[in-house]
Amino acid sequence: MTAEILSFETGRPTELAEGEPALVVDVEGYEGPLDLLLALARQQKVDLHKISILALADQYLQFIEEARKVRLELAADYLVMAAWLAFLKSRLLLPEPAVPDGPSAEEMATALANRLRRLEAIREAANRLLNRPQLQRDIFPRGNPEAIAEIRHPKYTATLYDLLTAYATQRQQGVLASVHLARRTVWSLAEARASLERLIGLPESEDWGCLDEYLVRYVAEPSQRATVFASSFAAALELVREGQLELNQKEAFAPIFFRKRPPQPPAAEPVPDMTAE
Amino acid sequence: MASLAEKREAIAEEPVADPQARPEELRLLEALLFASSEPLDTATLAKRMPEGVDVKAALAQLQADYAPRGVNLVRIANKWTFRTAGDLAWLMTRESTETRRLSRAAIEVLAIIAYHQPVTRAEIEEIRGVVTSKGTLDVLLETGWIRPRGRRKTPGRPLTFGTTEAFLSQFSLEALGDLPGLEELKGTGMLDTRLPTGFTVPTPSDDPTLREDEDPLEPGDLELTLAPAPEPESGSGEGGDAA
Amino acid sequence: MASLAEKREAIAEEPVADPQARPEELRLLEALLFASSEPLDTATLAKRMPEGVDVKAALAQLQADYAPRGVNLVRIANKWTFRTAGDLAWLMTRESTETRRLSRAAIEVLAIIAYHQPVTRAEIEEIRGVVTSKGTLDVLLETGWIRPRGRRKTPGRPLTFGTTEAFLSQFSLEALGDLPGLEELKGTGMLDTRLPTGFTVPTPSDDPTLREDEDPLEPGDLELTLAPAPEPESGSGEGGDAA
Repeated sequence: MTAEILSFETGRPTELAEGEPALVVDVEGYEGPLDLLLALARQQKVDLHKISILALADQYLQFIEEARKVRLELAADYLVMAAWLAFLKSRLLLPEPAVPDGPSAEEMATALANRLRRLEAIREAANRLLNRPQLQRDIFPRGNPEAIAEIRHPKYTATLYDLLTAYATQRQQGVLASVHLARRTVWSLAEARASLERLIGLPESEDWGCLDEYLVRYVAEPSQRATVFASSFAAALELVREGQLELNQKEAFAPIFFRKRPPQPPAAEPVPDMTAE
Repeated sequence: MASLAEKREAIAEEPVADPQARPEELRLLEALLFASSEPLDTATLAKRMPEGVDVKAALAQLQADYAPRGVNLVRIANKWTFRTAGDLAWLMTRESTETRRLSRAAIEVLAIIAYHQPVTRAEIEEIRGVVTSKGTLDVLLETGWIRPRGRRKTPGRPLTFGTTEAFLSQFSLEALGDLPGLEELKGTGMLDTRLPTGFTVPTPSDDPTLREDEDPLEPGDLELTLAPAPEPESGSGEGGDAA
Repeated sequence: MASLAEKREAIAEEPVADPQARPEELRLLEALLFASSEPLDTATLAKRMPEGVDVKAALAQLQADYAPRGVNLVRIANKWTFRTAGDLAWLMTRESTETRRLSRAAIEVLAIIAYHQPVTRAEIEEIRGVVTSKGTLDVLLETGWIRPRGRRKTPGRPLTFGTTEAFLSQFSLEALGDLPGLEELKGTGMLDTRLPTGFTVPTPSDDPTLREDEDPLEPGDLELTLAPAPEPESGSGEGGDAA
């Protein structure tokens, strides 16, 4: 029974693809034919129940006609509605055929009136909804809520296996540790001095040598690097003070070079003697 | 400078004068509700109350207590929260941050979703007689007031839309049944989107339980409805509805 | 179901019935203070009030009104704001448990305490060959699996530690004697079979009776071992424990 009406409904315009030039879609701000029809119906200032669909159709067709004089292009849906209304109008004016052919003109008119009433009703409802006190506009929540602090209670877990392996490993380590002597991790000043003195006793130490390169030989493992270098440097300074050694560094953090101090005329004591054991 | 702690003490002394005046559970309830930024449901509140407290009765008492005040206890979607009294809106407007101005199209679509939910886009368009632009739905989804809730079991399996708790909260509705004019619309058959009156009286429902004619959302549906990122709501967007 | 709107109306009527009960300026003040995101000073409040309202008097009245409530009106640095009553600070916390694994060090110490109890910290360190951090013992005390049980009769009178019943239940042991001994540990492969002959594993006992070389705990020992107290209560020094 509503087939025709529905076919009109499903014939709604589709959305424009992007970039496609739009037809004239703005018919004095009306959002679609139904919107325009509703506005026209309101102008009749009567209840939508009692509205004359015939008069409404006339007004719509007239409006569209005038709009087309100004703008040749008019959105298709307005024209579809105009055609449909013209058809409805003719059906309403003609006597009913003896054999009903689809919905009667009366039924079609009622269906249209119902649609208009429904749109009107939802608009009214929307208005009332908007007039309700709105959050952040009329009524407000607590502006400065207080945070609820979370206290976490740790619940520890451990298994018997963890416990026993930890104990066994620990005790065995203890036994092993007592077997091995702890490795001395500090290079004493005396050790450093002794090794430097050994070095300057060698004939090639007459030439400049790089202290860092020499010391690396004594660094058994990387962790000892600091102590070997610190002690050796201190010992080297001591030897310089005693006049046995010369140090040379180009700039801060540059490699330090050393050599046996060459024999010097003013020097009272012969250097090589000092190095002798 | 007087410390806060000192002030607290000064205040704390006063209740001693009349301890009967304020049952402890009311103090606890108001403290919890005042502090929270979100509405709290009865179960959550009950969990924080001492044993044996009738939370519902206490809430009713508290609601009555605060009724004449500038701050009222209100219920939204079965959750309780304090809100400033509605009649003080004129005073509070300056507090208001820029309220989102929805286009007329968006407001209409929102109303249709609210009153006809669960509703598909095609059904919305049937009522309005206009194609709904993607932008309009995107703007509404962005407000958090509507959500896609399922897919209608019809060819094409279109998404069905419904309102959220945030919608109730926004419009100070305790439940969907409080929608203005709902009874009237129901009575006149205006909620029936299908023209021949069906055998069921359509009633909007935001019950997340799917209707018989709804399928659950599929993975990815939520991303789909929200993508592509909504463009800023500009005037030109609304014109597109008539296109 | 009574709608919110109806309730609002009912609310709006009430002050009329008894206008003395709730002077409008108090309603305005509480709404403003409630909704504001920060404390407000008297001048700001006065600007929002109708002409001729004595804001200071109204604030004093409001402060008195809320004094017995779960939410108090407090002044902080000359600005006013609502805050949860100080005595309800506990309500503003949520407790949760989180499962944590004991650190390797803690398990080692625990195992040594279990097998060698009663044992002092120095003795634990001797066995482990490492200094035991205070934190490790604190964590173990927090688990409730160990306890200080006495003081060793040696210079310095160090605390002796032992395991508790909670320890037994945690590790599903009926009695401490069920902890495996040397042969059993070897049997499971946890201990190397080639260990020197002098190597022993003690027969553990958690008999609470003090040994000959133990003195009882002194008053205050229990607090001492647990101090410094973990600070769950952020209460502003209400405890006064330090006194």
